[in-house]
Amino acid sequence: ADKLTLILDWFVNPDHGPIVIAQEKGYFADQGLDVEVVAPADPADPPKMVAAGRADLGITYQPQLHLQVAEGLPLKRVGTLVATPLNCLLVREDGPIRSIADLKGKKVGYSVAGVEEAMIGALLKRAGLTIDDVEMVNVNFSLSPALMAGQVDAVIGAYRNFELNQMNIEGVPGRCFYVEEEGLPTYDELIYAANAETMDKEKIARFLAATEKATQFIVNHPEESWTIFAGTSPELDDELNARAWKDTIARFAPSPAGLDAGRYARFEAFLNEAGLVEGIRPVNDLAIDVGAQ
Amino acid sequence: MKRLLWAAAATVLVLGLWQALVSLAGLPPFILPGPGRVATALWKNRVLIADNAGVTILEVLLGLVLGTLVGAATAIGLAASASARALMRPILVFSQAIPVFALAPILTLWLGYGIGSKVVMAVLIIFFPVASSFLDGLLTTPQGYLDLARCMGARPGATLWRIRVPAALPSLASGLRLAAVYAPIGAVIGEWVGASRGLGYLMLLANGRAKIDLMFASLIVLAAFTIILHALIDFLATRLQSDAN
Amino acid sequence: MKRLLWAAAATVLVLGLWQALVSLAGLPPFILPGPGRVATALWKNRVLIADNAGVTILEVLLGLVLGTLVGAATAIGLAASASARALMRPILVFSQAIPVFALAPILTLWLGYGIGSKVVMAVLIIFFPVASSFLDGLLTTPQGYLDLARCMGARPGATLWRIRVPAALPSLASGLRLAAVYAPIGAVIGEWVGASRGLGYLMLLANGRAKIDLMFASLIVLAAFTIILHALIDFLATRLQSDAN
Amino acid sequence: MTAPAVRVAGRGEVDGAPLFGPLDIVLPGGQWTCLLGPSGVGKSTVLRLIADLPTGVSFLGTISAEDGMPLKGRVGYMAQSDLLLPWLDVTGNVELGARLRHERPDAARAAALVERVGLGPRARRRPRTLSGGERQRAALARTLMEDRPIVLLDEPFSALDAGNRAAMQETAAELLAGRTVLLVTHDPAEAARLGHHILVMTASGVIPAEPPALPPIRPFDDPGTLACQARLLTLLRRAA
Amino acid sequence: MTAPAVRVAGRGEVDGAPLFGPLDIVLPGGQWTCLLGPSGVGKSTVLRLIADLPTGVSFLGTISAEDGMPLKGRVGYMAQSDLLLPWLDVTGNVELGARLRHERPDAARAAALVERVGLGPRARRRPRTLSGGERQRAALARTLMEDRPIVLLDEPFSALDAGNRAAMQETAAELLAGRTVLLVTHDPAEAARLGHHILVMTASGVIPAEPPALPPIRPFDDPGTLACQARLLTLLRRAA
Ligand SMILES: Nc1ncnc2c1ncn2[C@@H]1O[C@H](COP(=O)(O)OP(=O)(O)OP(=O)(O)O)[C@@H](O)[C@H]1O
Ligand SMILES: Nc1ncnc2c1ncn2[C@@H]1O[C@H](COP(=O)(O)OP(=O)(O)OP(=O)(O)O)[C@@H](O)[C@H]1O
Ligand SMILES: [Mg+2]
Ligand SMILES: [Mg+2]
Repeated sequence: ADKLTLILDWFVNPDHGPIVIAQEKGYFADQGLDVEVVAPADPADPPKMVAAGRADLGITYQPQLHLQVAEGLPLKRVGTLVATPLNCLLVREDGPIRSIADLKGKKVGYSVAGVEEAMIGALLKRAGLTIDDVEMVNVNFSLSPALMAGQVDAVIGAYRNFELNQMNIEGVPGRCFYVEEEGLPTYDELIYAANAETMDKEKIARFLAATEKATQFIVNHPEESWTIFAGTSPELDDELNARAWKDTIARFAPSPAGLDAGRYARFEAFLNEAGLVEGIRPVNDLAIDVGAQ
Repeated sequence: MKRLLWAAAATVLVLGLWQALVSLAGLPPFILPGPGRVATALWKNRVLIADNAGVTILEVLLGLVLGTLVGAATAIGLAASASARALMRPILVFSQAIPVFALAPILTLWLGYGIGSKVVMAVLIIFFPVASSFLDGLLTTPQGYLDLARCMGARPGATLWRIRVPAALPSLASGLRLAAVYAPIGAVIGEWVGASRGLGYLMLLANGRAKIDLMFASLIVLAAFTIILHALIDFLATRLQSDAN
Repeated sequence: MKRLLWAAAATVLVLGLWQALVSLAGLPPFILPGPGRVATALWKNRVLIADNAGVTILEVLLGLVLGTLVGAATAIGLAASASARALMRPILVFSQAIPVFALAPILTLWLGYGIGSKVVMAVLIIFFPVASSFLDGLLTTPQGYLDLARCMGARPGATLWRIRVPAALPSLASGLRLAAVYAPIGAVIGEWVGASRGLGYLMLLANGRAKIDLMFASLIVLAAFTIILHALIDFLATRLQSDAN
Repeated sequence: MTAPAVRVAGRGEVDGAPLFGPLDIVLPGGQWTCLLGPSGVGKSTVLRLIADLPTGVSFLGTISAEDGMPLKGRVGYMAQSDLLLPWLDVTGNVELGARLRHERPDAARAAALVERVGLGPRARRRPRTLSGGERQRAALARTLMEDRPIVLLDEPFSALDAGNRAAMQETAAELLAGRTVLLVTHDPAEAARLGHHILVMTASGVIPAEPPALPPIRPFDDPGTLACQARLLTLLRRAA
Repeated sequence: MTAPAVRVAGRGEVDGAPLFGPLDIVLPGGQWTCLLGPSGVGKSTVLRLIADLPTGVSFLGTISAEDGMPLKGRVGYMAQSDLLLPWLDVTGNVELGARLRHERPDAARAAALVERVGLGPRARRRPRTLSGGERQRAALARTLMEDRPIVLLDEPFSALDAGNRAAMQETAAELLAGRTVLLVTHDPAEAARLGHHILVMTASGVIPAEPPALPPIRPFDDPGTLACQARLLTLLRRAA
């Protein structure tokens, strides 16, 4: 079998469902692949390792991909794992924030990833505010604790399938403002990136085919797939993950290899306007469909 | 003068090694940019870096002063009582064994995301070397001095303040030398845990934006500051030591 | 025996303070769970924690051995040459001033995500206290011993190995005491930077999964290990010191 | 100030094993008693017991002033190492006792004593800038400043060179005249020169030795002093 | 082994200021020369210059053996502090020189010398478990093991009590007989007892003093020795 190394964006969690299921159900083996899955602690690492040739594939985020390519990392998106944003602006259900406009003069927590100021700026703009109307606070490790403890009034960068459930379980229910509904161009939350110069398209195509099959299995058999996922490791089997699993199923890209070029063009333009990337790169430099000739 | 020359030589050596590492190991710039790139980033972002460095420097200096005060006070308290010592020694070691990041949410809950939590983080990190070196010094007062004080009918407080403390200043000085190296690390960890300004924050941001050259530029500024701080403290510590000898 | 009693008293005190903090300050469990909750989490996850603790302990012990060897070797190298010293001292301080997280991508690039990069991280952290204390010791060999060696027509290497090194062992011991406290932190930071096993990994994972009680359970295990390690090294270091006196 | 006689009677044990005694020593009031003996026999221990300083030895017996008053607060102490605090100047060291007792030091008396031991021009110097003889003179001034009727000297001159030692012996004899002094020394010549009474301490007990006929302080080339010195050396060689 | 005479001629400066000399000292071959003088006058410096050890003093002049051969490798050295390595036992310390030269130590000779200084039963003990006199005897055995024709002694007995000191003087005199020995000391009695030649060093120069009539080692109660001691003390008081 051909060896393929994949670096996740973070620790294994329900977002990685198709990969875990493909591994467990033997779909990778069916494609003649021996996939090694590595979990890093810093989400900024996987693209660097892929760009440096240390891994065949890395999971990253579409917004970050634009920044990385603009900074000269030899990377291209070759597949999609989660095809909608997961990011949301999270507030307390019982809090005073009923609409984005209520954020005026409030504290917004975030975990540094590079693009949150641009995102919050876009959301505020539609509500008639600017970034200067809120106080941005980096809370790094503790998005939901900071919100639950009342240190901040809202957090950006929380995941709708994860932090929302977590707050419910802790008894401090939250509410999500979905970023794509509030003025942000929609994007792929989790994507597979490969080295632009050295990638083996044929091998990657086989990998994506296996995850596509796994995605279909998950959609068709939500309960059974959860049992398989939870069985891989005891620390995965808890209530939070069970809820997150349910909420994530609809968001897995049903066609991981498929590329929506417009999405990438629009987001590139958005970032350029926000001043985060200089110039505009053609979609072809950012993302490809490995099946296309 | 001579020290400056050697320091310059050391700088050149480090830069040379760095360039060699980049060129020979073929490290790509997004893993480790060469000195040239970093210098360019440093110059281009000088205002941004200076702003953030100012914040960090303030945190470090406050942390150093407070940490020294708290550490010295603890040492003096422990020197006064053998039972307190027996009880607190394991707790001191324990306090070092807890990675500060675990305490960060608690600290930020109480102190907020301002300068307070970073200063406390720096204090937590330097407290241990200062307290334990100073305590070592306080516990090894030459017996002759203590005999003398006893014959003279000294009050206990007077023996502590006029004899044991001054005699332990050289030990305090060696604790301070360590503290000078660790205090900036404490402040930067504090910034990683939650801050919107400072060199540590700037590093995180640059890393998130894939601007590795800016990250290393901030890093170099932090390292330079640490070295200067160490040299200053070393100078003070040496005076403290020669004063008590 | 008495030390054990005091340590037990210290443990009770820490647990009491902890519970008081939780109850009186009204800290919610997702910020700081009480000792009871943590004990439950510890028991429920005992297999998981033991597995991961094993990995971390291995990293720490390897790091400690290698860091001591590298640190001691550096100190001996620097002791042999005054120019090397003048050149390397600022570089040593510099090496401490660089937050290890910046080096993490380079280390993982070279060493991968296995145990190697964590051991190197622990080595990087304990290298400095070991090297600098040992060097201090090597540079303060009593002049009389050196006079003696010179009169006896000693080869330079023999003076170093048979006189300066043994005379500096007590200083090495005090460096080791510090290293024992910092080595576990080094390994944990190494794990934060990229690992799939170990207590540091488990803490991050637990934190990310909002299992704060599991995080604190891992933390307690790490702290307990650090304290035991410190006690062991202290025992060895005391023997080293009494041997050279 | 009347200087009382001091009596030490009893025995010393280290970890249950006998170290010295039983012995019964009297230091006659207002006079110098010199105590000689092999190293480790317990001379410093006896001296520290009188001064109520910690020793590793358990003493079974009594230590008392013959006037029936407690010894506490009436004993001065001076050791081989000068024990000057390096961070204080000469005057600061001389005034140390008062400061340690939270009293206001008598600056005029301190200045006079510093002058008296010949350190007037050095009053503001730190100990490390003084010679060994000067340091020991500063320590003597500090001891005099305390003005105690009983003064215990533990080899105070042994770190000095022969010339300085002879000079210091004379200064000390003069300034401490009329006090009850116990001088522990290794130097038979010193004992022969300074002692109204001379005691040789051995593992089996304390033997009084005949002092020279002249009263102290005796010239070092006096034949009686030299003869006494030779006698003491013979005693000591036998004890070693 | 023939022990050559050694000559030191020149002057010493510290930071450009004269410290001693010009002086011209000859240590006659195969005999003991004792050097006395006030503290800080430069006695140890002269001794260290002969041994080619670092000093803070710049010496302008010549130091040579009268047989015209280089001094290097022919000089042994023993100091006030015994300089025994605490991590080696007595035998280890005695064999240290050979090991430092990467030679195989002559174990039989070492054992014989340890026996000779009376430490046979203590051969395997660490220095910290020995008394001061025993430690100094171990240091003497180590010096003898080196077997150098010229031996420099810097106050080797000054830390010992009077009884032990007298005993060590005799042991050393006996074992070092026939070598060229320079003994720096503060004790006029020691110089009067041991020196074939006695020199008093002062800031203005080196004055030879008349040794007693008897050959060394002299009894300490010999009137000639005692008279010489008193003479030396007078000289020293004048120099101090
Ligand atoms: N803290 C202690 N623990 C055990 N033994 C002790 C302690 N202090 C002193 N001793 C022992 O008591 C004995 C007497 O010691 P002391 O200092 O009185 O002797 P000394 O006659 O003054 O000797 P020296 O002339 O060398 O000063 C020594 O054998 C010493 O080892
Ligand atoms: N490294 C140095 N730098 C400057 N001055 C020095 C140095 N070493 C020695 N001296 C000075 O040289 C002088 C002679 O010192 P030396 O040790 O030879 O005296 P000494 O006669 O042996 O005295 P003692 O009897 O106290 O041993 C002293 O005044 C001392 O201060
Ligand atoms: Mg004594
Ligand atoms: Mg000398």
